[in-house]
Amino acid sequence: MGDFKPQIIAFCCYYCAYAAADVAGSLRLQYAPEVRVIEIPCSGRVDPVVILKAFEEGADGVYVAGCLEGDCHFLKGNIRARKRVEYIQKILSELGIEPERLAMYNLSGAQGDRFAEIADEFTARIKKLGPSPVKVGDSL
Amino acid sequence: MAAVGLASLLFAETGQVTTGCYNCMKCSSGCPVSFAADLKTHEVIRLVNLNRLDKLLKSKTIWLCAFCKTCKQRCPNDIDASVVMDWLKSKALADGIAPALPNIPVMYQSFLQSVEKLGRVYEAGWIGTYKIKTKTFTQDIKLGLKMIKRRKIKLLPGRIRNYQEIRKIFACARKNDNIRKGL
Amino acid sequence: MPVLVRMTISGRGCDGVKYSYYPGCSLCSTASEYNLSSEAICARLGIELQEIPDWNCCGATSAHSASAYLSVALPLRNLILAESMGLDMVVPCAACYHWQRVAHREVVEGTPVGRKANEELTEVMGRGYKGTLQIKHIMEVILQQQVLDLLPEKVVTPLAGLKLAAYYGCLMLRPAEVVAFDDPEQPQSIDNLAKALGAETVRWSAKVDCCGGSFTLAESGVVGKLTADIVSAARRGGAAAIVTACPLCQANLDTRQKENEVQMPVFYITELVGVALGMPEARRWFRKHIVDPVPLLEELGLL
Amino acid sequence: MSEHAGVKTKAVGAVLVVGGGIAGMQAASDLAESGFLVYMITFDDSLGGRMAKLDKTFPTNECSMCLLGPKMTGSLNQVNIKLLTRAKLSNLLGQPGRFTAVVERYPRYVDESRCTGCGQCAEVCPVKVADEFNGGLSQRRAIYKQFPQAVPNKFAIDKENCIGCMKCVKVCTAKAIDHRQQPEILELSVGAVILAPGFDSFDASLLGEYGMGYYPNVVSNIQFERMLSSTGPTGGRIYRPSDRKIPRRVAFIQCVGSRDYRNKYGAEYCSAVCCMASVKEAVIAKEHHPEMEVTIFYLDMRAHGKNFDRYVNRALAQGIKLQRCLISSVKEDPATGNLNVSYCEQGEVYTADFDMVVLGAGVRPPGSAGQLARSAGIELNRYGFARTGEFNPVETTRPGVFAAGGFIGPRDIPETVVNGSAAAAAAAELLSAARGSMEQVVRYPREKDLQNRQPRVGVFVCCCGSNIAGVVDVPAVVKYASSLPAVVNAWQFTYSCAQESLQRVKEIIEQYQLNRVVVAACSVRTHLPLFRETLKQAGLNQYYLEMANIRDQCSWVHRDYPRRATAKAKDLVAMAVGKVCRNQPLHLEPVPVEQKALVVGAGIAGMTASLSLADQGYGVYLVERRPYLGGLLNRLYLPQRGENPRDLLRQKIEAVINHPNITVYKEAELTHLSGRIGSFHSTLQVGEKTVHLHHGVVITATGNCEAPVRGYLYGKDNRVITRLEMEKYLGENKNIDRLNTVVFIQCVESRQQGREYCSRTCCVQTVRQALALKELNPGVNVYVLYRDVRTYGFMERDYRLAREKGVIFINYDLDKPPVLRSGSEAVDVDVYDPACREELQLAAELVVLATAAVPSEGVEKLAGLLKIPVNEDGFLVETHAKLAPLDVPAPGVFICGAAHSPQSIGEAMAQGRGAAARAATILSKAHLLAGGAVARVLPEKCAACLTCVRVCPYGVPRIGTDNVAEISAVQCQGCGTCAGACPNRAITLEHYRSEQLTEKVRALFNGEVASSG
Ligand SMILES: Cc1cc2nc3c(=O)[nH]c(=O)nc-3n(C[C@H](O)[C@H](O)[C@H](O)COP(=O)(O)OP(=O)(O)OC[C@H]3O[C@@H](n4cnc5c(N)ncnc54)[C@H](O)[C@@H]3O)c2cc1C
Ligand SMILES: Cc1cc2nc3c(=O)[nH]c(=O)nc-3n(C[C@H](O)[C@H](O)[C@H](O)COP(=O)(O)OP(=O)(O)OC[C@H]3O[C@@H](n4cnc5c(N)ncnc54)[C@H](O)[C@@H]3O)c2cc1C
Ligand code: SF4
Ligand code: SF4
Ligand code: SF4
Ligand code: SF4
Ligand code: SF4
Ligand code: SF4
Ligand code: SF4
Ligand code: SF4
Repeated sequence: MGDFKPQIIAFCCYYCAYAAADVAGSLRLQYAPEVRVIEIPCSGRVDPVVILKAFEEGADGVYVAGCLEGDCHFLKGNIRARKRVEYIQKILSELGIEPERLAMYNLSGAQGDRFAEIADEFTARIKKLGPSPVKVGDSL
Repeated sequence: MAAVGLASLLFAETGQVTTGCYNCMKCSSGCPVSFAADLKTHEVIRLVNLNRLDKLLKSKTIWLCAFCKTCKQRCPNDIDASVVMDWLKSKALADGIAPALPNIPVMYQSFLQSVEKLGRVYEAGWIGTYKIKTKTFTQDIKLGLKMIKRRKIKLLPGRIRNYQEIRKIFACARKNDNIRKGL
Repeated sequence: MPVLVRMTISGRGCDGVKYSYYPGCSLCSTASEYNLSSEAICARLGIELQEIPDWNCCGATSAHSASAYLSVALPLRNLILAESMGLDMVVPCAACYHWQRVAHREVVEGTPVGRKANEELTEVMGRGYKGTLQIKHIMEVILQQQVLDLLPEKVVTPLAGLKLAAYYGCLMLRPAEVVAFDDPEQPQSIDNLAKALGAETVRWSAKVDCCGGSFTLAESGVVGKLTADIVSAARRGGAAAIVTACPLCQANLDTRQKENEVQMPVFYITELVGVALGMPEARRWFRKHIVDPVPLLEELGLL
Repeated sequence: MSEHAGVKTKAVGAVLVVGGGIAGMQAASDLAESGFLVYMITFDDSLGGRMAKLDKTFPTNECSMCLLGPKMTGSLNQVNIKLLTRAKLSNLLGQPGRFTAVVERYPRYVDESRCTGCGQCAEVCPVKVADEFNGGLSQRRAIYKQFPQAVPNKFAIDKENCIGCMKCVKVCTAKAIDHRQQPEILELSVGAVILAPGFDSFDASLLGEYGMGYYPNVVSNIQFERMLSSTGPTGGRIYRPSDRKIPRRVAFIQCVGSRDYRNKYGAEYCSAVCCMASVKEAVIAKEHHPEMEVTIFYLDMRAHGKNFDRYVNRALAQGIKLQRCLISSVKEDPATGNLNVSYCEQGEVYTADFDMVVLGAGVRPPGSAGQLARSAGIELNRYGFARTGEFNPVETTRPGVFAAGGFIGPRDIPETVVNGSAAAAAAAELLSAARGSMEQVVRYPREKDLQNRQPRVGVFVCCCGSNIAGVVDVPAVVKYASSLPAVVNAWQFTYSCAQESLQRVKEIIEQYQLNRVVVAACSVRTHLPLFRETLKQAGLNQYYLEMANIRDQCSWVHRDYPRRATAKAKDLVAMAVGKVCRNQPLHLEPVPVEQKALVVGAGIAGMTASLSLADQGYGVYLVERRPYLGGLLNRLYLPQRGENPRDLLRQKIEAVINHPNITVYKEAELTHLSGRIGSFHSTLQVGEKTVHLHHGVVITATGNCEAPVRGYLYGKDNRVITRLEMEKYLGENKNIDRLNTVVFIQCVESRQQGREYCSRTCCVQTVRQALALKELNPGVNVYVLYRDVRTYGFMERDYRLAREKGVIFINYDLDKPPVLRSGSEAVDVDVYDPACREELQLAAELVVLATAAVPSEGVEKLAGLLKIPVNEDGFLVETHAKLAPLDVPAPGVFICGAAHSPQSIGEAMAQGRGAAARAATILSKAHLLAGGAVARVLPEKCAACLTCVRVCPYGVPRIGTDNVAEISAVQCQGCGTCAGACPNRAITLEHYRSEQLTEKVRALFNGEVASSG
């Protein structure tokens, strides 16, 4: 599994996680290069279809990153997002995909360090889990 | 309870605006002798503002104050508690209230007697007077001897030339300050 | 510390710097070494001190407790005497310095007590105080630039290796509006002078703590605790000795150390100036100490 | 406004704003959005001011930078705000309405139009100096950026420390550095000036007793904030400067340099923010390290703001210890670096050991205040802040020059924002005739209609000098990009954002007939507006643009893996291309605005808001349910800081009644409201009559009233009265000379279970009443029984005066409240005095209760009508506790005055005027532009399940007449929550439609080649 390079998608809220990723950049914090960020206006925007689509296409892991709870630029989007993520996790486990492949994180727009930490943390998690069962199924 | 009496008297005689106090307790927490004081410094100020002369004059604190001015230096309301304590000491002596720590006024008095007599302090003399008055002969005997051996305490008194002037100054003080018994 | 060149005894001095000198009672008794060292170093540095003739006790630690009037009137007499000498006043004792300055201020600001005292002294002495004097602590005099400039050539024994806790006490710095020649909370003057002599000073927090002042007799317990705290703070700061500029502080710290602990010498800053200037009479001053500083100085090769 | 009459005709429609902090930005954006040109000058290299240094903000613990970031970029990108950094006002000539402002601008030595913010220069600069932004806890170079998120994102040189080695010049391939830049003097023609230079922090090292600057482990609150901040000197880690260990016991010492009458360093006033700042810092520190023991040494916990007491109570529940005692000195144990603090409690003195001490350093007027006051020709008050009136908080002594924010006096962010808006309103009132005259409107070529064309994508890949190209193989990315489907070609640029590159992009679009563009460069956060602008200039819809962030989120963070960074860059480009092909042109549709306002509540806040809007030229309907105007102001008598509330009441009522633009409805209630921002229809019940009104905005100013009192013998013994009754009694001055003893009891019904907030005005009112008593009858004994004396800001002086006059303040605990008994001669009040450890018995002929302020009756009903959330105390809830205190989630609706939270008359007036400025950003436009990236309902899919209605944080969706959800494009904020939640996928969020997002995902996996390459 040594050269397994997971494909990870991060749905990042423009106001916090995306901003934090920029801060990590200007501080030159180095982190795992596997993550691909998709910018969304608010973590509350994520919907089950988009996330499930990502797994279907072959993502090994997906996470949603929104503002700290209570900090949402749009008041409560991140709380809704968390609920939605929890719901999709249930669907995933019913589909036989480890629910840990999907996660919700909260961070503030200034936390460049946390952004890098999350990227590393989640990448490590997915590396441990190995390629997505969807993908493995594909190659069979 | 007339709250203004004592505080205004103190203001008139010492210039201290004790009523400015907002009970922050800085004075008490910084006071070097607070560990031995019965009333803490801020309590003294409060009791002044509450017009409680009775309790104040009986306290140890007014005698214990080392006049170090730590409280004054740091009081955000610029109150000099040491001056208040001095005033209360004099008041206690003037009113004939038995000092809660009797040795301290005796020490002050012995010292001043020496000054009044000689114009300067004569250590052996005033310490002797103090010890006789307070019956503390044995205390610090060893130290006293060391001091004498090192010629730190002279055994014979000396007097300044114009000692009369000093006597007059003391006389004026008795006349000016309403606290005659204190001297 | 610049490299010091040993100079002949008759070096350049601060010619023309002249003061009236008020030793005060302590310096004539318990703190005689302070007096001796002050006079000696000033002479060496070319600072001329003329003792105020017939000076009297300033009332120091006691007068104020009995009478606010007295605490002003007693020092005022000295001010009048000094003013007629036409020389600014130098005072080594912190308490005397404090009270002389208080009296000066009361008169200059025309407070009721100040006015009254000046009026009555005018009657008693035939002249009053005009308020023209500057009253300086001896530290201030030594820390003048022209004196400091002299030090490099005058210092023959830099106090290398001597770790000192500079102790200021209360009355030299408080209240700030009366006696301010240094920061009242984090003073540096003794430190600076000690450093200029080649010594090292430690960082510690008891610099301006009270030693109990005149209570040594009446409340020796209180003084014992306060001095013990100060000495132990100095020790924790890494100091080998304490240096002060106040006879009360020196006396309390020198005499009230706990018997069961290693004793810490307590210097007057002027004594250390004397050592650094290579004055042989320093040994005589040290004989007057309760805690003998000579072993420490000898160990460091300073004596 | 009478003194300004006559200048209006010649007024200049531009305003100078001095200061780039939150106050300045708020004032500037309110003005720029309502038709004025704004010049904003600031000393600093970046916008942001003090807030940029804060980690989180009380009482919501929101990340300060997250709030600030969008605000800063917004200000920078607003075409009608001209920002000049490193600039100061040096003279102000002329008259209100027509000033000439002389501005000195100091060089940055870096050309802002060329600098890309790459930071290579700083890497090579050999000079290291203490970084003042981080309170000296870290170092920066001579060429530097103040903080990572600085706006503009440009470097600058600190010439004082620069040694002229020119290394930076050599390394800067953008050729941005010019060491020969010279200061310039500009003359700006403006109609009004707003001064918002903020405040400085007190330098706590001046108070040697606390040891800052002497003992390494004593730090200031600002240094501690920087430590907490994840972009600060320690990366958000708290450690002791001496040994970098995590402190286990931390002490905060309050009132350092504030509330201090003693010497040249002290300031008499209360700094108003440091209590809460320390509680906040303690809470966050404890969040970082739950095992940390935190003690705050304070005297009065000044938690007088909205939700502050709750915040403090939560902190207490988390184990933060509040110890009432100010600290005399801090002692260090030099051996361990630990710090000793002695404090007094109940007559005992204790000493506690701490690992670290944080000083709650107070605030000082800005260092530049003197110079600024001289240049602007205004007076400062006794403390060195701008002199403004109690009832005219933003007006300086010079007409046409206004002040905002910290410069008026210590205050927190929401109050600062309110003042910023109020100052904007004041300027707009003065210049209303010139509104729009200087506004810059950008014109674009006609947009090409490309709706049904095949996508023709052009990809521009940026090297950003070597910032991207140094890590990512840019030519490979270009090659890969041009191979992607629908891509016509890809180009490489050294600096895409350089003016000449943008020009080239426009040419290429034309030449290759591109209809979609991808820029692979840096962040959308900083550069999207710039490239969108380019598209618009090229006649393309701005939504035909996508960016791929291959710098901040790729080359900068994967330096060590150039191959994988290149692969990632390719992926990001492919994703952007995928999405851009699915992008649709979105248009902002103009919807008309009815340029009138409805103001509900005619207290001082409502009247002030009405007058401001009316003076700005808009029609106002002012609705008051009582038969008289003025609200609670009718019941206040005593002068406040020298100004008389009776006069104020009279003047304002007269002005309102006589203003041609204001229609007053008394004894009227709002019964129905429909419509949307810009066009509301409302129905009033006025007596028997029903009135229908049409207006563009609503301002709610329903105010407060005195809470009913239970207990303390109120109603049983007529010698016990409330504070409003006392006002009247003092105002009428009957029999006051006969009183011997008066006792005031504070916090009656406030700050306790069920009403966990501070009523804010009572402490000050009590102090004023006590002073008035002493004035009328110097012999009277006055006791004030309090829990905390909350005379925040400059009102501290009144507290001191009251004490000086002999008023005795006795602290009581909630557990041990005073006990009252009716006696024949007097009411006996028993209270324990902790300041002398005695039970005192006071015989009072009069007991005055400091009653609580509660919202006006029936506010919930009105709030329901207006869709304004209400908190558990009945106060209206704003959109953002910090940055939008006067807005509510429902677009077009604003709040102000005591309906928002308890506040003084002056504060209510500032809010009223501020709400007017907010409203004017809408009323000033004939049309609002609606649409863009907002939600849209596909009616055929909608099942009217109400999910969207429930989840929308702004209450936008409603079920329309044909039984499907309707989302008004004007109101929608574009968060997408509804789109994510709709079970039938009947809602799409434009520009982030599901197929657009999934296309991104798909493009990623189609590009598998790239990932593995
Ligand atoms: C330790 C601390 C913690 C705080 N925490 C909080 C909190 O958690 N929540 C909260 O609500 N509030 C908090 N505050 C208060 C908050 O910082 C202020 O309310 C707010 O920053 C004031 O904004 P301002 O725009 O008025 O001033 P500032 O933010 O100070 O901005 C002023 C700007 O003007 C510029 N400037 C100054 N002089 C000139 C001049 N002459 N010409 C041109 N430009 C000039 C400055 O460079 C600066 O950019 C805190 C304050 C402190 C001290
Ligand atoms: C007991 C008490 C004492 C105070 N003392 C002081 C003081 O000494 N100094 C000071 O500066 N501040 C004081 N204040 C605060 C002061 O009341 C406010 O600052 C100020 O009055 C707020 O003005 P406002 O316009 O927001 O509200 P209000 O003055 O309360 O006015 C609100 C108006 O709205 C009307 N209204 C309410 N609901 C509706 C509705 N649904 N439809 C139509 N109209 C409606 C009310 O009738 C009222 O006229 C005190 C407050 C209280 C409660
Ligand atoms: S320090 Fe001053 S204000 Fe504080 S309690 Fe003491 S006397 Fe009162
Ligand atoms: S002057 Fe007296 S009361 Fe004040 S700190 Fe010193 S000993 Fe305490
Ligand atoms: S573009 Fe030049 S001036 Fe700007 S940050 Fe980069 S190297 Fe520095
Ligand atoms: S010229 Fe100045 S700013 Fe540039 S690298 Fe050298 S020292 Fe730094
Ligand atoms: S009481 Fe005022 S000055 Fe003191 S810490 Fe609190 S807010 Fe700051
Ligand atoms: S557009 Fe290009 S050159 Fe400009 S900052 Fe962004 S990446 Fe750098
Ligand atoms: S009396 Fe009023 S202002 Fe003072 S603390 Fe209590 S509720 Fe707050
Ligand atoms: S996008 Fe957000 S604001 Fe707009 S209607 Fe949906 S939930 Fe409400």
